[in-house]
Amino acid sequence: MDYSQFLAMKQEIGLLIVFLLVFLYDTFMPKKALNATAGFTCVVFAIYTLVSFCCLSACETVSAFSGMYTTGPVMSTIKNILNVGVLIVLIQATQWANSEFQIMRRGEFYELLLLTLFGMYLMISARHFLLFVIGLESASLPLAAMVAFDKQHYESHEAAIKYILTAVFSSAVFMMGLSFVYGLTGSLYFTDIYAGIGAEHSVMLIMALAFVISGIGFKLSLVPFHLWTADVYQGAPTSVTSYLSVISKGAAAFAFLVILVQAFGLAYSQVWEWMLYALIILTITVGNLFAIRQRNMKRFLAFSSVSQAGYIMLGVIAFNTTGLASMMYYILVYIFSNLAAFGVIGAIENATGKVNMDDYNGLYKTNPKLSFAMMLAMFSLAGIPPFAGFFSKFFIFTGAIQQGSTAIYVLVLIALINTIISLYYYLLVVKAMFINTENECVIPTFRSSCSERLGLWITVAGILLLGIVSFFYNSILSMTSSGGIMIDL
Amino acid sequence: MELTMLYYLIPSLFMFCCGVYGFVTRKNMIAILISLELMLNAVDINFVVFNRYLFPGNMEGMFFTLFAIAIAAAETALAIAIIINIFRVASDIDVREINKMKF
Amino acid sequence: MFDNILIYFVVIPVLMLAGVALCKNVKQIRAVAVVGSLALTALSVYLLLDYLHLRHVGATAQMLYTGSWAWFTPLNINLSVGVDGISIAMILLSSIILLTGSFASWTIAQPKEFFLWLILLSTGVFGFFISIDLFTMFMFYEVALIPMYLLIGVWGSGNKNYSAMKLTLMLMGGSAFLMLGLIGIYYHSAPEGQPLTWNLLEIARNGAISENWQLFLFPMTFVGFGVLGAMFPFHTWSPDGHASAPTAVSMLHAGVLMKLGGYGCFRVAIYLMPYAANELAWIFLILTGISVVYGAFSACVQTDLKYINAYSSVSHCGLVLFAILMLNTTAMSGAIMQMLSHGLMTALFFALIGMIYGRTHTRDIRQMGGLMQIMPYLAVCYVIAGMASLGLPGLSGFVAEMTIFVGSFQQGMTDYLAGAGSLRLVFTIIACCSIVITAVYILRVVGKLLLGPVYDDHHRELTDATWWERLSTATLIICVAAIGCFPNFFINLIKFTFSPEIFSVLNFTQHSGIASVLGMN
Amino acid sequence: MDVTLPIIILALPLFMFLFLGLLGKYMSHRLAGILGTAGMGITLICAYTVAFTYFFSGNPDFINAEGERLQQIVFNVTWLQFTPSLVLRLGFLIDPISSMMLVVITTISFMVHLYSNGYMRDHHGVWEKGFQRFYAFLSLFSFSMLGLVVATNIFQMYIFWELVGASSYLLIGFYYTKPSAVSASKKAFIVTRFADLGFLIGILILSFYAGTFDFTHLTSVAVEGLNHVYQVSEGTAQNILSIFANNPASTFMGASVLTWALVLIFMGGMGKSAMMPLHIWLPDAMEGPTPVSALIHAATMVVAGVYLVARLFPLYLMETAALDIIVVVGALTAFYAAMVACVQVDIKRVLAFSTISQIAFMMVSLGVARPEFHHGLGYMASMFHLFTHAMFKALLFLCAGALIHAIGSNDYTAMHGLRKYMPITHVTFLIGCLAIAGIIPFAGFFSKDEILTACFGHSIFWYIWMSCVAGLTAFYMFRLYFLIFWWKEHKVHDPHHAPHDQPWTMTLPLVILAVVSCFAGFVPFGNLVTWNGHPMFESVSFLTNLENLDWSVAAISLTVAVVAILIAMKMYKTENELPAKMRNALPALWDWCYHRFYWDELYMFITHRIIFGLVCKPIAWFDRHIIDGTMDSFATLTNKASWSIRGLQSGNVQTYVWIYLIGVILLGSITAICLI
Repeated sequence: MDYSQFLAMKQEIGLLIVFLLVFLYDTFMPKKALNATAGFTCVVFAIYTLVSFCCLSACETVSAFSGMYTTGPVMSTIKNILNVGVLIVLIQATQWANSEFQIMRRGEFYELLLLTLFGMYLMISARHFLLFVIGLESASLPLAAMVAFDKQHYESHEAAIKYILTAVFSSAVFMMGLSFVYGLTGSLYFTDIYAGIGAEHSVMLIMALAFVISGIGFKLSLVPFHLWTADVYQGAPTSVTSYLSVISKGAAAFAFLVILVQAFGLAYSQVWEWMLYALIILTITVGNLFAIRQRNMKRFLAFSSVSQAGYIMLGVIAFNTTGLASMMYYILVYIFSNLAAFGVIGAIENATGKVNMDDYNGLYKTNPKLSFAMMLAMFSLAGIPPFAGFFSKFFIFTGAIQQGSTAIYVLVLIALINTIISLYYYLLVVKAMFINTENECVIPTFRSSCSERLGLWITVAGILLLGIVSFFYNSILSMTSSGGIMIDL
Repeated sequence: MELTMLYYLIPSLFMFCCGVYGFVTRKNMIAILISLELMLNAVDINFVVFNRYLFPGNMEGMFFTLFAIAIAAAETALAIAIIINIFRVASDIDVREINKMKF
Repeated sequence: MFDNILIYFVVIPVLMLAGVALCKNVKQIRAVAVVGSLALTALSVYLLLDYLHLRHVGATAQMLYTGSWAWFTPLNINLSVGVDGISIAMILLSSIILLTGSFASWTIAQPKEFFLWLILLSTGVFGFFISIDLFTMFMFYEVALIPMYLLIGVWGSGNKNYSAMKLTLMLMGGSAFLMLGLIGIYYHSAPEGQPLTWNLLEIARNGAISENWQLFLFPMTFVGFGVLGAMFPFHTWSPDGHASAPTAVSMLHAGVLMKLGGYGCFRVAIYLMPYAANELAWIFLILTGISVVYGAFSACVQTDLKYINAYSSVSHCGLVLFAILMLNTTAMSGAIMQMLSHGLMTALFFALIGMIYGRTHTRDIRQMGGLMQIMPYLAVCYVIAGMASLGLPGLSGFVAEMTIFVGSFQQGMTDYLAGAGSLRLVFTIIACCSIVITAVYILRVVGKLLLGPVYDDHHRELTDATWWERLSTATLIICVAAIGCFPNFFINLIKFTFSPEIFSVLNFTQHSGIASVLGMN
Repeated sequence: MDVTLPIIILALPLFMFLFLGLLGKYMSHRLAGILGTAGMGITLICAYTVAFTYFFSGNPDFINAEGERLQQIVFNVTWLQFTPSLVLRLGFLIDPISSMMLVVITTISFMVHLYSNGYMRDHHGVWEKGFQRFYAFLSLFSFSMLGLVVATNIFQMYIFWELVGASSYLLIGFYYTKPSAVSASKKAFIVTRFADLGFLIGILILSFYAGTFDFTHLTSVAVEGLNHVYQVSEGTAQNILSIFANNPASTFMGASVLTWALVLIFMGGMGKSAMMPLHIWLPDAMEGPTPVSALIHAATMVVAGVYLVARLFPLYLMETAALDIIVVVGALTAFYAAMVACVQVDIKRVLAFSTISQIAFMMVSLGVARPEFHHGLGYMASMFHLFTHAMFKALLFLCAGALIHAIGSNDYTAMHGLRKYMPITHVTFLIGCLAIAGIIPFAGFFSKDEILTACFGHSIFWYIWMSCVAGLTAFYMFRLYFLIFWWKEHKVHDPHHAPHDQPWTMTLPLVILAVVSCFAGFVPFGNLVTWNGHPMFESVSFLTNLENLDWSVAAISLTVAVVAILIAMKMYKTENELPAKMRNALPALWDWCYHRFYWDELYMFITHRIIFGLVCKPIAWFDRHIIDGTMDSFATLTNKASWSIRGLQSGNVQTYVWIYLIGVILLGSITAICLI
């Protein structure tokens, strides 16, 4: 066997190095140096992100291990996008990780986080279901541990157990589906499956496909596989929640697209389009309907992220390069918007321990900057120009409609009408902060830690610039349309 | 008499269904974990059987099974750990009591 | 890029935003707002004169000052700008109302945030009027919509939360349809094989939207813009919204923002989809025709000053869309005149109402009376505004309405004689009736509010207008009178666009749509 | 003709309006009054010059070789271009009637300006509040009215038509603190607005078919066509009428389009000239200051309707159906108004109803005018009566103003026997009464006599009808006269404040107008104003009108008038029981007349009960509850849905898994079913 093939996995290796550095630092450094773990991780990871970003231009499509693993411009781009997100999460988590409860375990937090990221890399690059499953599991199991991180909070444990049980269940269902796919096609290579499944629709294969989709839909928290989301988001530590809500979603969405395109490509496109129509409509609508009532900010954002996942799936169903690019762009923008929101929530939670929307009443009077950042995040999530969210939404709709069928027009119309509902509940937050004043215990004016402020500044800058500055979208789109995974469309 | 694939698939499917049934009916979380194990093992059987009967040429199914077993073990370990935590906090492992966060 | 004058209509507001953000005290904020809006006004006046000069020396392009800068190249999205007489008229209107609006909100609470949002809103408005690229148009359109929520929610009065949310959601609902329509247009903007485009002019030149697609996309866009144009039955945001909004916001919203609706219907829906416009005109004719009289009748029994004006806006803006749907040069230019006239007039109304409310702290006409003796200046201005609104010659309302009626009647008779049904004729006459109803509710208000004995003796101590209030109202009155006295100037300004080769919908002589559907022969 | 004078005529009043309106409150009352009067005086001089040049200069622009008077457009600027053909111009047209109107308007307006200097201040010389505003409005009205009469096209006329409506609104509501004045002004504006709606639609129809607004075009086509019709042959009429005839829609609901257009336009005239049933605003309009009543609601604005019909007279001749309608409306109104005038107590109301009745006379006489009878005598008579009536009715109103100013009340019951105290007013008022009663040689006699002659020539029935009305006129005017100046001695509480004649500013106009009323009848109108410009008489002398009288008609009308006056004298000269007796004899009739046949109550019912109660309120309710309710219901439904599905998120892992499983199976199976 040719070990040089490992060299193809540049980013994975880079990530492993970061992981090892953090691990060694955490293990062998003297006690007092441990206070710097968080900073150390951030710095190292920032360096890694920068490097991998610079390598992006030099990156060309290579596949290793007889095609089990493939990386290319598009894959490295999405990985870089995830890196940026993770970096922001790390920065925002610093304050929380340094709080006295976590002081002993913060090293583990970073190590687990990096491991899950590694798993997501594998999910993205996998072209063989074995590798994919490994990636999937190593992306989800450590998360359970991270969700359970707040030992002193009961909610944390409840969230963890709900997460692990449903996760294992869904992976069982997923692998069941896989076993049938294997039985029908005789291979676990995407390309072989693509070749193996005939044009005719067999019930068994359709069921198998449904099982597989459910497995990934679970990670994307598509309705009806989303039920864990709200509880887990609410129970988990805010940093973990933000990580869950953006990074794993992004990775899963991309992997989903890869599987659908490469394994169940054209021959079965009709089948999974049917399923996706149903799933998307359900996801957007139910997510919105649940979000309307929520008072707990984290739970609220959980449901909003459910409906956002629906919008992300529009990029998948578009089934073309514009759709792919729009999806990646959407993920990027979504990372920034959502992390801005979670950054504010985390800052307030760390300072005052309040997470309810009613506690935010009159926030603008006391903490104008924070509420301003929160408002930008909300507007961006709601898709209000000139913030990035507007562009991502517009482009993902454009990409979807490019597919051109009448059904897609109906779908997009439903999605658009749902944006009104979503606008409603995003405005509720703005209303609480800017308009509502009746609040006996207003959140006092406080100065959030510099790490939190740094994170917020980054995200706000992203929200303001990602849309107006057309460079990001243009480069993504040019990259996707010039090769990448869509070649065989 | 000669054993066809069906003789293995039907039990594995049965196991899977038992697992699902156990998951949704048992109160005790340990029991639920066992049901999950049943489901995963059903998957393993499927892979092995398909590999053995349909595609004896390569070993993909077998390898997948090996990895799946490992993953299952990891999951169980993690789940047990969390359950113990819960037991510490709530001194109870009835899954139906674990519903403080809802709606 | 910055050699194009139009860009500065977006640049100046952005600079104003930065300026206000940096301001320390209210004086500086006022200064920034006034200086900025003065600059915008001056710029638009210069634009107007220069445009007329260019036309005079023989510029024949449909849009002048066109410029296009690549933005999202892979999707053919450019930042394309360009104006014709109509856009210039609208820009002029917007700048004047922004100026007077900033005077009208001289003593607003939390001035910094207020002006930030107000200027953001006007940025959207100006951007919308200068852009000829559907994407940027839509973007600026939504930029203009959303600050409304906070402006009403924070600075509003009465049932403000409900109104603000309702207004925002209804308008966003409209823009949801609009977005679908625009994307649909984009994908049919060019014949097979040629690159797609968002550019209005190119789309119109290609004329590649098939008839069936037009029939699907026209309602989307027309309703989308029509919601903002307060088209029946999507007008209900307007009464509540205007009633709760602070003065300057009502001014800008009724004065300018509602014009975005009419302008969009005219510039996008009708201009790009002539076939569908011709086929489906009858549906929207009925709706808008209804809203003309409906709004007027509803206004007759309201007791809240702002509700009265909101409903009269429904009636007048309904007339705008109504005239646009006549698909005939005269009526369409009348519609543009009506937009201008209504913009200034209703801004004046809301300014005055705000000033009166600021003194009496009630808007219920049953709680007031004889204000003419107490605050003569405001009262006289109110009478003038009322006269403009009921179409007194010499003020703007008259010319606009008369142009519309003459044009509509011509079109109606042409249809009728061509055997294309009498729908247009009937609804023209119905619309004419609105001038009587308007007189009724205007005089009712004037009589109850300004004339007669003083109702509440506490009002006797109230003061008349301050200098900034006088400035803002006087400016508006002068503009109203200017339009009313020299209408032909404005008609000449806008008439260039209405040539059949530019506006292909004018080529349709047989309005078969109505006949075939209603069978009125 | 050079444009300076016409421009001054229009511009000066407008300037005075702006000047006094904007700067009025910074100047003293007296100065404002003087300025306003002076401005009007200059306008008067200009107008006279223009009129006299037109009539008597013999300039070939104005009168051609065979003595036919021509229309001339002094200037005509494009104001608003609707379509290439339909252009709205503002211009200055002089022809017989417009010149005549210039004279009338400026004369009366000047008199009123002068008069108001005295009237608008109380006995102690304290000026009315808003005196400057009053003069500003007067100037505005004069401007609008002048613009109306010199209009070169029907749309210009409509513009100034609206403007006079507005200025009349402002002037009626001059005492804006009086609720009655406010509601009166509102009523006047809305009623006339409603009439103008008809006018507007009429204009639209006319302009659509004729392709122009211009009077010169419209009428000249018609005039020459009619000359053909009535003198040459029937055949050529067709091609003239054909502009209205050559299309499928030329008839609509049985009447020709032209009829519709003309009747609708006449509706506008009905509104302004207070023809039944649109007359209800005029009596209430007396809430305004008396000089305003004299200027607007007696002499000038209310005859705008007559002027409009006269202006379009050739077109009306093409559709005599419209003319017949005018006759009926006019005759009914005349009789109705005369009846009502007989029992009113408020002297201004009596005069108002007599105005309605007299305008109806003019309308009738226009309606009965036909070229084949005395070259359209009726047209000339109507214009003649317009002229004379303006003079003596203004006189009467100004007298009434003097009386009211002296007594401080509108009721004759507060007056009685004032002849000794106010001799000048007494004499002038008497002259006015004689004039309107049609006693030779006062102005009214000639004009009314021409009208009756015209009626006689048209149909005997209308002749008798109108003669009765003339008798009634004489009766109620002298009833008023006797009740004010005789009946019984005036009770004076203290001799220091005995009623007396008013200052010269008020008496001078009375005297002037009285003199005019005495001699206006001798103006040879037949040579100045005819429907097609052809003079009626060859030779003109001071006695032309006397020579050309139709003595049979004149004798009858004179006797009728005299008899009526005698009856009035019998009844009202000295205090007696006769009026009370008669009133008790016919109580129902008296009630109906006194309550003006309950027209106002009817209108109140229609507007308040029907329009407000059954249209506006339901619509407003519908909007709030149905339309808005639907919009809100979307929101509430969404909310309900959100609450109803909350159970899905039960918090129990096992249900989560159930839903998951069901989801997967449904997803797969439904897809499978759909696709296979």
